[in-house]
Amino acid sequence: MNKRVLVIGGGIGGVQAGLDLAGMGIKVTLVEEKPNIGGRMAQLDKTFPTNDCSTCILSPKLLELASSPDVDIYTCASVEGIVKTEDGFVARIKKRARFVDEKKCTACGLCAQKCPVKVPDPFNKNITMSKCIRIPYAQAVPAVYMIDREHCLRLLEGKCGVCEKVCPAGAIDYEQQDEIKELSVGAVIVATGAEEFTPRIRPEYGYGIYENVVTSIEYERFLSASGPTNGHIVRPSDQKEPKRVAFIQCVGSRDVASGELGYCSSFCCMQATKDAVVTCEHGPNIRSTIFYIDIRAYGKDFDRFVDRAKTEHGVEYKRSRISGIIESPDTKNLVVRYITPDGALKDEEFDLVVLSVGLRMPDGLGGLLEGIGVKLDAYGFCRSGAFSPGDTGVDGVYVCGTVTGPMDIPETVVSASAAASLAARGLVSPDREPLGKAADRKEPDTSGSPIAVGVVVCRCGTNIASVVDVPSVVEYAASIPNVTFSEELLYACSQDSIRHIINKIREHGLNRVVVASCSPRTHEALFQKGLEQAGLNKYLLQMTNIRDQCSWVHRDTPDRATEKAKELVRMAVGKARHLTPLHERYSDVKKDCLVIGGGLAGMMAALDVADNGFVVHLIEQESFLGGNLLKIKSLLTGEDVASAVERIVKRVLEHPKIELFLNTDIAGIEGYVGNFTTKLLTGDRETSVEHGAVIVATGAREHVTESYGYRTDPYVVTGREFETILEKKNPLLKYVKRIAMIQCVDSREGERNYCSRVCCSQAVKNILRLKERYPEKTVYVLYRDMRTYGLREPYYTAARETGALFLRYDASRKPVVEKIEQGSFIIDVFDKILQETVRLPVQLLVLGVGIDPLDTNDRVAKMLKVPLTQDGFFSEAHVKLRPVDFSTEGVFVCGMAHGPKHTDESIAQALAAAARALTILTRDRIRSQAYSASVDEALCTGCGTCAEVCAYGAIEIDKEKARVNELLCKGCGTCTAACFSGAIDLSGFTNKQIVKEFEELFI
Amino acid sequence: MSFGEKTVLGKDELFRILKSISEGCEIIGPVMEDGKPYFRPVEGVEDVAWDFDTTVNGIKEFFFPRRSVLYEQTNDGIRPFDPETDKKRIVLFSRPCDARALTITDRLFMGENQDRVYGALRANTVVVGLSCEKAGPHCFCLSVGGSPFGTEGMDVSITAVGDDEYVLDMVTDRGKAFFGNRGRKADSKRLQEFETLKKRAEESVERTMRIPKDLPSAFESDYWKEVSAACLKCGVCTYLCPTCHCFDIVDEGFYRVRCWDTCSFDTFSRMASGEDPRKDKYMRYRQRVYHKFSYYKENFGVYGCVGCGRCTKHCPVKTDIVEIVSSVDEKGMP
Amino acid sequence: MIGKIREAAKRMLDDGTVRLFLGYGKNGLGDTVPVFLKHKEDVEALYWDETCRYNLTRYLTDRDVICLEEGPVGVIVKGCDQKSLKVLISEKQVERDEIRIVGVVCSGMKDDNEEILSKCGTCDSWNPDETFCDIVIGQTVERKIEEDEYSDVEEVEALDPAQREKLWGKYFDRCLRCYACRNVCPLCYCKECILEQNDPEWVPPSASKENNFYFHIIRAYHLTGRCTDCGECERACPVGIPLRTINRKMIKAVKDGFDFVAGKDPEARSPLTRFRRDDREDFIT
Amino acid sequence: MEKKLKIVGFLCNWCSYAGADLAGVSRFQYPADIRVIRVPCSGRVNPLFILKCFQEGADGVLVSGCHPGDCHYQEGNYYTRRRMMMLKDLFCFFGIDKRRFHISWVSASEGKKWADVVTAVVEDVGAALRGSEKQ
Repeated sequence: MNKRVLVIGGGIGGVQAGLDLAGMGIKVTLVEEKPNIGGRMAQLDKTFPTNDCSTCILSPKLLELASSPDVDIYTCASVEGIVKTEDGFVARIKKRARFVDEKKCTACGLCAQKCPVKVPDPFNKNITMSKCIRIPYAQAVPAVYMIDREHCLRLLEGKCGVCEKVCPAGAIDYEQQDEIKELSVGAVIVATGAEEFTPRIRPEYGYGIYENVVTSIEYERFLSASGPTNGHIVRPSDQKEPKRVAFIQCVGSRDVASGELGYCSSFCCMQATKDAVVTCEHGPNIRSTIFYIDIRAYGKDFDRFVDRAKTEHGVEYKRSRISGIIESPDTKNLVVRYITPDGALKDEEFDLVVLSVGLRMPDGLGGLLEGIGVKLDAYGFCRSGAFSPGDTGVDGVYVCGTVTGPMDIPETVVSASAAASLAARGLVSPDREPLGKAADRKEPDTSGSPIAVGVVVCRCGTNIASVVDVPSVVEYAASIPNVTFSEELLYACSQDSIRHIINKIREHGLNRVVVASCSPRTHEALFQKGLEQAGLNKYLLQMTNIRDQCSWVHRDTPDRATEKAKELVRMAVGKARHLTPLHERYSDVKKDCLVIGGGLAGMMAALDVADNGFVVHLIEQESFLGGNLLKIKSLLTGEDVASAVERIVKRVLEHPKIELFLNTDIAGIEGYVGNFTTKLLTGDRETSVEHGAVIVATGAREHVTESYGYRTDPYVVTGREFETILEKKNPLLKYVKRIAMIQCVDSREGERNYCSRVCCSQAVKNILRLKERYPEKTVYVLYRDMRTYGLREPYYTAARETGALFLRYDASRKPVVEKIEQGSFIIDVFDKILQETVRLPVQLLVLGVGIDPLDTNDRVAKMLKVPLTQDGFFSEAHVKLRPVDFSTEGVFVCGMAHGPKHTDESIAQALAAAARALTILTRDRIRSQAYSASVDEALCTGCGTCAEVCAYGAIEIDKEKARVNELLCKGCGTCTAACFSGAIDLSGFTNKQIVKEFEELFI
Repeated sequence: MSFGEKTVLGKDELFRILKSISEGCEIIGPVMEDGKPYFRPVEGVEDVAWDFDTTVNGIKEFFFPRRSVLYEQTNDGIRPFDPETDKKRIVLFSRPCDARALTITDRLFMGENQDRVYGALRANTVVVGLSCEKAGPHCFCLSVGGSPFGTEGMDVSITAVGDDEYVLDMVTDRGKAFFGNRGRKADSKRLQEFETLKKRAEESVERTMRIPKDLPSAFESDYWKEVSAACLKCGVCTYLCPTCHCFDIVDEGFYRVRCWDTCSFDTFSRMASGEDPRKDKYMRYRQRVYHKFSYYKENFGVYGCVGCGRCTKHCPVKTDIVEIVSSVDEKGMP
Repeated sequence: MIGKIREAAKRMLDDGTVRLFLGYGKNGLGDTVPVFLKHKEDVEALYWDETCRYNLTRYLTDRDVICLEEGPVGVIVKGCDQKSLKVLISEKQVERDEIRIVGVVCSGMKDDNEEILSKCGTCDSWNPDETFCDIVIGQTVERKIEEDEYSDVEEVEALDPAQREKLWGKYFDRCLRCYACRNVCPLCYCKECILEQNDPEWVPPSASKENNFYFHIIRAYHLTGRCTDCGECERACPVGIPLRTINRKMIKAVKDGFDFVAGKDPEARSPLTRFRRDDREDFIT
Repeated sequence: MEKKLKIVGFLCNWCSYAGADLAGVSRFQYPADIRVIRVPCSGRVNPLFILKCFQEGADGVLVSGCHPGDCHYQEGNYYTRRRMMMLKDLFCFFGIDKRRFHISWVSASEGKKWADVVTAVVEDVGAALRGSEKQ
């Protein structure tokens, strides 16, 4: 079997899939059309609902992928065709010429400075101009320039050639040709994403006609601190800050009229909320208004985010469909015409209008996929069955991200991890080359020898040398105590320079190296490798940044830049003197996995881990498997649940690698990533299992309500009970003529201020099933927002078409139910359109009650040292990019333990959690960070302050002393600054090293 | 004991004289700060208090400063750092115990090896003493060889004799040179009055310390553990003590600095290896007592104590050295 | 009252509930001193009056005197001392079951001039917490608690920066670095104070005004969110530095910033080991 | 010409240091008075570092980390925020000019903001020192 996986698409989905596969020891080739990876997320300013900086959280992942030895990244490349072979596939990959040598380019940017051709900048949505040779954005990975072949004078007309002349690295290559490569792979993951809807085909919104109508992605660029306006919001017509900004939702989505786009794009409500909040944060005088149909804040903590937008930031939400936008020609302001809830037509003026554009599938992907037998749906999405997310129907080809339907970032990340676990099957090898061979290599012991610091000052072509007087810095460096060697290099990072440095280390017996050049963030690993090759511990390197943070930013004061460079070198030497060799720690991995919970998510996660060849201990409190799913008959999309559950349970029971513990409780969990011991209690019998990872799939339960007379009247039922009534053709149905479904019972307010995500779809499903059989029955749906997001929207449309009546109510004016007698109720509900209370006589009340977290979560959370949300669900490590990880390493979450979700979402999460667990289980040993906290026991008072502030549970107080688990420590150092006694320190950034670094400044 | 003849003058005249002789000098004298008396450098004689209880600090810190720079690292190498010795200083109204303390620390700092800084400061400073009319509640100077009317360590002694008159006693040549011949010769009535006041002052010393004859025998006694239990190991007693003189030498940037240190502190006797021969609290407290009442006497012939009582008065937990030393014979012998 | 205290101490020492009892006694000069009793016969040495100002909880972490592991220790606490004890428990320096707490009702301590201490006027805990102490001795005192206005702190805050620097400069010039303030503090229990470490050295040991400035900042910072205003440091200071004003500045800052008061709850940790996502941001550049 | 200042900047690796790099890549110019110390997280910044900088003669100190919520280590900067809030308060109380000590949040995408922050900090520190010289 070919052990390489091809990942098509370098957005966050492809990147995550690549990282997970590489983490399992599988080779990956990632193909991206654009010159850089990162996709649309790189264009975003912030991410909801936490307003995290998008670049900040994305960049580390991109760098991690790019630096993985198991991953080849082809940018400017596309997959032209895929052919199925006996043991996999052969892909034809076209690599388009960049005309810049990736190996030589140092991203110094001189070429772009001098390039005379200005072209609109596609990364900034053509808002600003860029050069014909460019890098999409500053943190782009790979950091390599590219010539725009459509505009380059040299390529088109043979003129110019300026970039070649100025490039100090000789990286420009006008002769570079497009290449076709054939690649054999074992599996393919399609993560090509979707594209934004172009609002030009909705002329009534004036996009492309009126200057001050922009799309949401364009607006993201305005908001971005690194965008065209450096984060200042200005409107295009006059570059002035707008005072009134309107966001118009569902542009290109939920657009039944145009037929094609009858689905909801899922993320736009929250994106608009986030952008509106960020807009309001720009100044007290900016007002944001969102025009919407339903606010679909169905995700974790989304409702709270919307509430904060309203109450803390004053964002206005207006429920209305926009009939048109007209520009006032003199002011270029925009008049938005809309229908108010009471049916009146209203005009309101805005300075800027943002169109929340949805997603659509690009044309052309179909060819590639259909070529290998993958079928697409009517919208062009590659949809999988509810019980097989990520599946394409073709073995070895998997999909993730928005190719499968609209979704937000965490769902994309989940689906990517899920696809990785599917693609990994059969490729994971148990006898994987152990990590850390390098660490076994003998390093000479330099501890006794006198400190000999070598200082290398990089000219970076002219990047540093044109501002900083490099020779004088070198001379100065030579005068610093302990510096026994110093010199300048044209490009310290070039291959021959590294070889040169290695020679000098040996020749001069250097035992510390200071490189004064660019940013350690991008180049430290490179120089560290050089030290290793020279036989030195790589942590004896100290870099100082005299380019990005000196020559480039003090261009006008070269003398002061030179002086600063000297001081920076001196400071670096000051720290370097006190550097000590560091070593990563290793710990053996126990190969088994513990899965807590035998519901759908737990079973799927267990199966996936077991299918990959690892033993799973599956723990279930009850005497049976299946959890909540046993109470559901069918899915909205039509799948028969009972048979699916039966199939899954059978597979679990028969799986040779799954050890099942029914009627079993967890008495205690000890240990850390790779090395857990769990005590199980089955009745009175105590057993203990050892395992390397934990997956929490404990699920959730239906909320038990006391509202609307539930439990006191058999004619008041929950949505799920109604489903059973329908399924069993309960005689009650004969009697009942008029049914009211009340949504959001006890939800989205007070202490349960969250959306249970599934109840709207459940109502729609029930309506469709009911009306199928009893079209004559009257159904009222009393709702607050219908949240049939994504591809569930067409079912909502269908439900409306059955004649069911949808009446919206406000949380402040809830429906009032008057019980006449058993099976006869009058509901008073305030109708916003009629502006009056209507009275609905009904015979059956169906309550959408939502989902509650388990009371036992708290206990499990404490045992695993993982946090819960304020609602009581498990809290993942990062809502966007680590959706199934906990901050405690080696522990993962999936299914409704994480929050309410649909069947397909639970399964996707289960597969994702399995993939994440496999990144640990596939290793023989796991490696700690070299930078780790350590405790001086003579000073430690055991007060526990360090443990209190550790986000990773890496510190325990044992016998009145703090003890650091180096495998869990991430090296942030927060504990060291909390300790009063100076008893805990961080290797690589010790108190002494840092003090000695800045002290040099004052000598 | 006294050197020349005693003279008498009125307060106004004395004030004028002090003012004129201190012209151009740095003046150190007792002043009230936040209700408590301290010795401080002052602008002029008019700032000095004439009637004050035992000051919080003694005059030790003007000869053995809390921080003195010994050397400076310069571009041209290491340079000894000397106090400004060309400037004359005058200490006004040192109490007899504090002045006497100088004679005790002189034995260490100006013995075989003269200390550069201490020596210079001693050399350029005239000490004008003021006798105590009445002892304070913590005083026990008589027990250790001092007296409220003592003149040891002074260059000139001044004693108030009532009716705003003062008796001047030129204790040293330097004092005489500094003061010149001032006042009228004290007549026998005055001298008798002086002796009466002296007797009265000595009688006002209420406390007596009985110093054991054989302190070394009590060394291993558990007594020290008991009496030091409440000790906080702070530096109040030693830093306020006019005779305690321990120091540390540290580098501060370009300067090599001598600063006070004390046997009470945890780090005082700790070796580079981490070993500490006096690791327990009682050992440190015992060290303090033994240094004063055994070792110093052995080495320099005097007790390292002048009986000022500051250590007891200011101790945050009222550890009473008088009671502790006096009870050794009774409770402390093994 | 003293009878009951002696009785309680005697009982505890007699039946072995405690192996050591910390209380107040008198020295030969009649000054109040801390006493450490091992035998029931010694309890006559115990005294109780308005000069029992010491916070005896300081000794619970004094390893030269007490090894809590060796057996339970009895200690007399006033309401104010009890706050320090709660912090010590929360910071794992003392385990509740290692000690027997004899709470004594206090109606205000007096200074050497027979004036009631300023900290006692605004004290909200003249009556020790009965749920926390093993026994409480004395009649519950009913009194109106004066609202603490932090006027001492506000007086300083009303000065401009240069005046403040001058004010503190005056005090810190006096500071001898005798560390009485630190050593008397029940919460300064570090095995080796950061000020004594010299690799790196944080503040030079010499007592110059500048060095003392940083010493006092460190002292105040390390007590931030922990100090219960027992006032021992100010009492111990031989040169009259108004240390309580500094501590109280931080008590006020912690109260205003984090709505936290130290010493209320033996489970509560310093607010510097906690955070709120919406903590104040007005000081951010 | 303005007096040259010595301002120490403690920057977290993941956001502020990256933001400062971005300022360079974008060529945003700012005064050369700052010397940056890279630390993994603003939570690593021991308040004693700041004291020590001032004590040794720094004219100003800047601590910069990820925006709240963005911390690479999840919550380090929240602790930083509390610590620095208290420390700054204490400095002010002791009469150290608050313009000499700054805390900022600069993300990896805020190159411009980094340049603006440094410019503002240099101005502030300069103004504080001029003020104290006058006195």
